[in-house]
This record gives sequence, C-alpha cells and structure tokens, in this order.
Amino acid sequence: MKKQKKIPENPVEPFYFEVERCKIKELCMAIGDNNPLFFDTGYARKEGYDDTPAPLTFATVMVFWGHPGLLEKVKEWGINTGKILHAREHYYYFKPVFPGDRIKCTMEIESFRSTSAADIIVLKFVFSRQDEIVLIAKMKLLADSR
Amino acid sequence: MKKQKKIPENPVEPFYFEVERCKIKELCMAIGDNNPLFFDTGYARKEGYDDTPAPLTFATVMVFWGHPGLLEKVKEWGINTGKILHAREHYYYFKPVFPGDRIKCTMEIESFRSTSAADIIVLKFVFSRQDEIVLIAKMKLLADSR
Amino acid sequence: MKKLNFNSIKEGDELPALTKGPITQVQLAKYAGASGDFNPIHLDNNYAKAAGLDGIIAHGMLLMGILGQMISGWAGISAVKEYSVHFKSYTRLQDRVTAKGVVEKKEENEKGKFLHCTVFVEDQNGEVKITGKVIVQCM
Amino acid sequence: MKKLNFNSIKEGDELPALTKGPITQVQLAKYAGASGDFNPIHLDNNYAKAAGLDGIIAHGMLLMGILGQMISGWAGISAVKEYSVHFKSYTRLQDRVTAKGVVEKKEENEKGKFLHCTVFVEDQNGEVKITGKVIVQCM
Repeated sequence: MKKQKKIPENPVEPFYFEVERCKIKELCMAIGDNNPLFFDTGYARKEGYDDTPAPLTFATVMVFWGHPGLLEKVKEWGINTGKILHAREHYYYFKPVFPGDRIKCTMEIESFRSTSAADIIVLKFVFSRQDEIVLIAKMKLLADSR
Repeated sequence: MKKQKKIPENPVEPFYFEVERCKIKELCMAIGDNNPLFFDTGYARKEGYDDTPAPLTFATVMVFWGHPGLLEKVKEWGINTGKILHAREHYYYFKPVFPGDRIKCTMEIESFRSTSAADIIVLKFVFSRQDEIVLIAKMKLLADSR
Repeated sequence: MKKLNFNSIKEGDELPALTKGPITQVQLAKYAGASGDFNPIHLDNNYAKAAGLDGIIAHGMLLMGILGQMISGWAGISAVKEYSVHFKSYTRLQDRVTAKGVVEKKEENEKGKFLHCTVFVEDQNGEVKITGKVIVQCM
Repeated sequence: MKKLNFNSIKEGDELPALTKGPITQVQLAKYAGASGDFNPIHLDNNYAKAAGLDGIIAHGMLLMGILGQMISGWAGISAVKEYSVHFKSYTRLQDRVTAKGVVEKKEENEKGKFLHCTVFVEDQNGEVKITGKVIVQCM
C-alpha cells in the first residue's frame, strides 16, 4: 500500500552557512583539484579574486553541512530515502563565494510528481549573501515510491 | 638488513593552523559529543567562555590538517609508517583554543630509540597563540623496525 | 582572472581532458568529510550490498566535482555561468575516470560572448558516468 | 563555566560512565574527515586485511575523544589540566564502548585543588581499549 506523501509548501526554514576556508580546501583535496586558486589567498588575489573562491560544486557542502538533517526531513514527507537516486544537478552562478561569507540558503520544492514506481522531486536552493543571490542549485531526486 | 634511520634535529618547520568553527563541530559530531558548548557561541558565552572551545582531543585536528604531509616526513626518516602503532598520547592544557585562533605548532622529536623489533619515537608538539603556549601534546609511536 | 579568448575558439574544439583514479575508499571518505554527505552506500560495503548494489559506489557529486575541475581549470571559475549534469551510471572502487568536453556552440549577444559546451565523465571501459552542459563566458 | 566542588568529592568516587556505539564505518569516515587522519586501516577493509588485521579498526584517537567527552562533560573543559592515555587494544566495527573513571587522589597545594583520576574505555566484553589519567582542577 502506498504511503501518503505530505509535501509541505515551505519544507524547511532558511538556513545559514558560514563559508570557512577549510571546507573549500577539503572539497578540492577530495576531488583532487590542487589549483592554488582554491588554497592560496595570495595567489587568488594576484588572479583578481578577493580571496580563494569556492569550487563549482560547493553547493553540496553548503546543503549537507548547513542542514545536516535535510534527508531526515525528506523522509518525514513519506519519501523513501533508503532508495533514492540523485538524477540531476544544475547550477546557475551569479557571484563567486568566498571564505568568510555568511550564505543564506532558501529551499523550495520546485516540483513533485509521484508515479507507481517513483517519486520525482526537484529541490531548488537559492543561496544569497546580504540579499544578493550568488548561486541557484536544482537537485532532482528519484525515490522508490512502492 | 636494517635501513639507516636519519632523524633530523629540527624535523619540520613550525606550521600554522587556523581554528575554524566547522572543525570543532565536526570533531564533536564524529565523537558523538553534542554538548552545546562546542556548537553554540551564545551558550558558550553564557558559560563564561569567549566562544565555543575546542574539545580535549583537538590537537589531532591541528596536526593532521595543519601538516597533512607529516607522516610522509616520518617515512623519509626511514620509519616504517605502514606498520606504525599509536602507543600513547599525552596532553597538557594551558589555555582553551577558540575559533579564529591562529595556532603555531612547533614539533620536536622528544626521544627516539631503535630496538631490533621496533622504532620508538616520541613527538612533542607545542601549540601557541601569539607566543603564549596553549597546549602541549606528546605522541608516542611504535614502528616495526625490521 | 582566467578568461578564454572567444575568437581563438572554434565550435568542435575539445576541452583538455582530465583523467583520475583509481577511486579509493579513502577518497570517498575524504569526499564525505568535505561535503557532509555520509550516506553509507558510499562508505560501507555491507550496507551497499544490503541496498542491492554490488558494493560501494562513489558519490555522484564527486564525479561532478572532477568534471568541474576540468571545466574551471580550462575556463577559469568566474567565467562559468551555468553547469548541469545528469547522473547516468554508478562509479565503483578502482574505476579510473576521464572528464571530457567539447565546444558545441559559440554565441554572441548583448550580454556577452558565450561558449555552450557538452561535458561528460567516462570510465576506463568507456562507460559514461555523467553527462552535462556548461555555459562559459569569454573575453 | 563548569567546575567541580572539591569538598563534595571523595577518593574512590566514580565518574559518570558514558556508553557509545556500535562503532560504524560512517562514524570512522566522520572521524577521518574531522581529524584529517585518513589512514586506510580505518576506512578500507581490504587494506586493513592486507596489513594483517581482521578488518577495519577504529582510530585510537576516536576512543580518546569519547573518553574525553566523558571527562569534559563531568568536569568542565577548562578544568582539565592534563589528560593522557595508553592505547591497549583495537576497537572494531560494531563494538560498543563504555568510558569510565574513578577519582584516585585528592590533592590541595599552593596552585589549587586537584583531582587525580584514572580513566579507561572498555568494550561490550570488558576488554580494555585505552587507559588513561586525568588531572582536574576544582573550585
């Protein structure tokens, strides 16, 4: 029997993420990207940046560390997070993100569709710094709906 | 045949570690210590601290992340880092460590002894903030000497 | 600040490929620690098997990160305006992966000069792991 | 700032025990990410076996951290003046561990009032993983 899905309109309160130097470095080290732009403030300044910018996929860090309970939330809606597939990830870049930034993250559910096999959910995250949008991320998830 | 060990007098240059909030939180989360003292600046201030203090075993974070190539160095001395045992760890606390601190770490080899079975090495780390010692750590390692 | 020169690039040009690997459990632990994604299917072989997989799989986002390294290394990070991927197949321990791309279309409009590229990551057997699109702004 | 009251504590008093576990691969990945200690014997079962172990072992420092949680939770962190441990035996996946301690000696001198404690961590079978000593300053 299918469980009732309760997808709220405003699923989570906006949350904040303080960008720290170590998370930029650690993400690049895990990827294996040793571009000094991400590690060396002096180098980054010479290149014309205010500081070492966050790499292209930094949104992941801001979401998982900024809201460690997010998947639990998704589970509360009746989504089977034990069998979830990350289907798509889409970024729109407006401004670089730097260490010291306090980034506000607002999440909304852009779309939700439930078929006999899968729940298809698109989460939209808007990241802003002092009311200026720096990044938008969309994440499409497929969960087993049976 | 035993490899020649070359233990230098000043094995590594002093290195610096910038204490960031996330590493204090992450260490406590990994340990499973959810004392708000380590997570909540407001709570820590009410308790009479300047900010969320680093937990008792934070030296590990400062050594491994502050000097990621340290074990490689030890290997260069001819120590078998593939078969190394952490035998003892000893901390002397002088002042709490807080987010934002720039900690200087000076390492010396307190003792080195080589037997037919093991190399026994004691590393001493002195952590200081603006020339004030905040923490001393001693780490005893046993490595297979054959 | 690195910016590509629009005039020196032709449609059909290949982006400089980037090969990595083999993927190890240590790398996945590093990625988990950095990203905060500690889903055990990336860390615990028994858990992954119980979840119906052959074994541990890499974080899809690690692959997107590797592809991102190729892109930002080529174009400069602030030149990248849009980047998206589809996750196609799992990446397993010991896989070697190569990030590749091609300039599909050059576009010049009132907002500037742009390159539309397709990008992807494949493994040592040519199996495609992720495919994506990037829009890069040029000088 | 938490401080223990010297007069209300007797030699032989037990510290409040703290039980944790089971130890999981996810926890070891979290510990590796936090500490920066990515030694594969804590992360990769095949590597651990090739190194002559039964399988993955926990970071000794994780155990010292758990014991440290027990100590700082009891005494307040700034009261702890000295803390040392010996690593006695390996901790494996699925082990449940309990941190314990006892006040061995009360000491009052010109520097203040101190408690000398012995502390240790044992697993579900009573096997001792680490033993240690702590010096705590009181009011």
